[in-house]
Amino acid sequence: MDKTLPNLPTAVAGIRDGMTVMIGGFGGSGAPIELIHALIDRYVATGHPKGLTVVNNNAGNGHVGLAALIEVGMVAKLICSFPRSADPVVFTERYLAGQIELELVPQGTLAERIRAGGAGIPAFYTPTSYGTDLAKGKPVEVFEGRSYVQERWLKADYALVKAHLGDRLGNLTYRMAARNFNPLMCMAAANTIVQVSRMVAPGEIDPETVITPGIFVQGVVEIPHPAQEETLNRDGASYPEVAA
Amino acid sequence: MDKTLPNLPTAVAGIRDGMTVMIGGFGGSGAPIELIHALIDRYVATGHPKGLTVVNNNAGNGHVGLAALIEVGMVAKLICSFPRSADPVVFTERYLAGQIELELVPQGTLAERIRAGGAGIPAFYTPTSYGTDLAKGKPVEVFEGRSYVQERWLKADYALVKAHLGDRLGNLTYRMAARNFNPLMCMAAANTIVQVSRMVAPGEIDPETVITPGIFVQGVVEIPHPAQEETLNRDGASYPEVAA
Amino acid sequence: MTSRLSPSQMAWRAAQDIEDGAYVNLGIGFPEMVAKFQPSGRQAIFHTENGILGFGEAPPHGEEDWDLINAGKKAVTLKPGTAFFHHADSFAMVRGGHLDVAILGAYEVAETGDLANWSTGPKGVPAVGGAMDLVHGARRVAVITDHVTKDGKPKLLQRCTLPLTGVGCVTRVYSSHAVIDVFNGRFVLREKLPSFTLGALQSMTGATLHLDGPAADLVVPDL
Amino acid sequence: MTSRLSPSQMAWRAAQDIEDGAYVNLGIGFPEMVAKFQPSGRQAIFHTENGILGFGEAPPHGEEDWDLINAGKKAVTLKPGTAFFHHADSFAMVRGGHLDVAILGAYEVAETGDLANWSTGPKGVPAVGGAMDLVHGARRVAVITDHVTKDGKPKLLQRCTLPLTGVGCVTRVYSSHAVIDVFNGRFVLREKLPSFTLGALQSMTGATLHLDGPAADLVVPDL
Repeated sequence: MDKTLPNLPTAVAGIRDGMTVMIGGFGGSGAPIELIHALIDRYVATGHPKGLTVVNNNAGNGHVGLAALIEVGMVAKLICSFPRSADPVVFTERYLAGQIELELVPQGTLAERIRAGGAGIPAFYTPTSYGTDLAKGKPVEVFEGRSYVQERWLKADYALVKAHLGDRLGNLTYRMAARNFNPLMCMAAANTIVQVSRMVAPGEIDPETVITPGIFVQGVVEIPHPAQEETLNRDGASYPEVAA
Repeated sequence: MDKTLPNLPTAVAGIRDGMTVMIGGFGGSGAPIELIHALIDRYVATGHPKGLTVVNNNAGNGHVGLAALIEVGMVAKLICSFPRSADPVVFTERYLAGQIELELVPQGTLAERIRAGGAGIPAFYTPTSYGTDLAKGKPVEVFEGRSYVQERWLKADYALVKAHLGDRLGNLTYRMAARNFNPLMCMAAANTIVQVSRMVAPGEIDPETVITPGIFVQGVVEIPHPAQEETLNRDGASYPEVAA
Repeated sequence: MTSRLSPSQMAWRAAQDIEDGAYVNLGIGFPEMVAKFQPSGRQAIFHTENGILGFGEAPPHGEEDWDLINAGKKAVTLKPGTAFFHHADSFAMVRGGHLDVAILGAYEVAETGDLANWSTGPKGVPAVGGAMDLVHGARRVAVITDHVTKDGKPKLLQRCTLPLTGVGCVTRVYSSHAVIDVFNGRFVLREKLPSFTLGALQSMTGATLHLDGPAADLVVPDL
Repeated sequence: MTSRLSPSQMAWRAAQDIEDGAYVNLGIGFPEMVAKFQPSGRQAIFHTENGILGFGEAPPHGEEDWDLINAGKKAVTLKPGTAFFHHADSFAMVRGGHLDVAILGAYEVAETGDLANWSTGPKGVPAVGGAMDLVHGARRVAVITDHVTKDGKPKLLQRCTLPLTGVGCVTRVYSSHAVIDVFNGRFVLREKLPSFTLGALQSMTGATLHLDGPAADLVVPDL
């Protein structure tokens, strides 16, 4: 079995109009910039995919990565916890103009809904958001004298994930706090596509230190020296690059 | 901060009559034999603790570890998935004589209930056990056309856990399949007491490979070269040892 | 002329349906033998409930590491690419539908796909383990079973009489006499031992065997 | 004579209540400053929502690693004993009640313990982050806040007027003028700036300040 993908265009070729796509990362850490940009390349060349529902903690920063995906007009709906950043202009303008739908989810609930999607748990109860506007319309139940809100699983057609080491079986490790939502999204998507900084042979990752076992991964593409969103933004980058 | 405990008697000193105690392990792998035997020593010396509710995947094997805990009469109720083993005579006799209560839980539901206890999720839905005797009396709800059973969290007063490396902050690693329920039980108990094969200085465990972060641990005792239940049983051991 | 398949032969037949790269959980007992019969050129990845993916076969006697066991508490070995994880992640793989195939034993299977394999009734000590999770945990849930009980009574029935493990979960049965799919609440006969007529097989079966084209010959090697 | 505490001084005061070895989450903004003011001899362990326990202070400018950031997207550093984990495990720590202290900012706090700190109303882009989880995530949920708004209106109220972050969750308020506990649906004044009379403080507060013994002087160093 070999889940290695030869290049970025192949990696994102299966994503179709209207699909739900989870994108890993918390701010820029763990954001699969190269996969996102490959998806933008496809859209620029073909007009597809569009009308995507994207799941991410944030809503992009500056004009690269997720922000660029929104800016070119591929995203119909965003499910996130914190659509603010140092430079949130792209999402903000589209949201205020009614051009993009927002489902705001508390961060821990977002993480748990994604895990639930991967773990076959269709619903669970959490104290989070009880008594707030974000609980409106959701079932409430009392357990042991305390009120809890029922939340539902989140699944996706695709997950775009950034990892550190990977092998052809799909086993993954992450780098520091770039782990964040990535391992959860691997579990919750029908197709999980991962960019890794380095491909290694099976067995080179100590079985004790595998964070995402290969069963949750469908494709792996090696992207050495991946871009950091934070660095790109400090350099004033935008994507697609504007011809000078 | 130093969570190091000086010895086994200190480690188990806080467990009182009637408490719920989670005990890690799957069969013998990951079973904290020395902690269990220290608890038995206390009972033999003082008559306490007794009337315990024990959560474990199994019900003991032979006459050591969990089986010995049951055999000396400390366990009033067992919550487990599979009360059978190569030599299940201790539990079997007490169960058939009505001397011990059994709550049988499907294995994946048991794991998820323990995780839920640690994660502040009072209830969740699972397809497991729907339509079976083990779902009797539990709420059923339909999500997306399929029926699911509502299950509740499991928490404990104490967890007795076996890990491999530990540091004074409570960070832990495990050894191979001895991981099993141990990290979950660390999360779900008010007091998690861990025996580790080796204490190391903080920082010696790579932060990427910590399986249980110290926040889930209250005490750590070093037990080099811990006994394996399987090996003890092959040697015909029993605990407390019968004077020859 | 084969009059019934041995457990090894049933396991061999089940192994022929496992694709290269499939994620597979094999139940304790007979189903564990399936691993031995993978067709050459194919390599399945085996999952065990107690937190290992991609483990290898049993070690030589005396070289067991009792921290490296499968759900049947038997010693296994590492292979390149093995991963360890805790029990909640393990059953996330199961419950979340990430396995391709689960192969289990059975006391009874109903034409509805209901399975009974965990309890023979109120006597004795009940034990369920991971069976109730596994029946909801794979795209294909197959059963390996003798076609009839030791007393000669059918194990394939209209409705199960023993306590259920799961409702409508079984997709294929590898019996000692036939390969039978469960589809739309009916048993569909795919293969049968050539030495048995359809009528003879039907008389050993507690529910109607339907045909979807002629049943192929169930041919397995001597094992 | 101090007429109001600066954010640094409020953070300093909050830091005095954190025990050695406590697990602490500091909200984005002013609360982050609490880490700087740990009394000598005590060491709290800081948790950040994005999956780090036991991180250290900011690195020197130019030495940032953008994979090593806190929930405010600011670069942090490793310390011996740091651990990384994914977002679900991180919020298991929060929701599961494993934190000792969470310190958050506030728009409004009610005497019921209700907190409003995520939305100033329907205008603009709503954003919640981890605030709604954190208010249910710690044994002590404290707030650092100016006692009144920039317009001089009370932020401590009988009932919140802005959208709630959580119901009955705040246990202590460190304001620019006082330290106030929330207990049984009442504000209980523990400490106040010596330059303010109880009456003066009450006039700046939108709900009754109760006393449980005399209020101590709120004394903090120049910072």
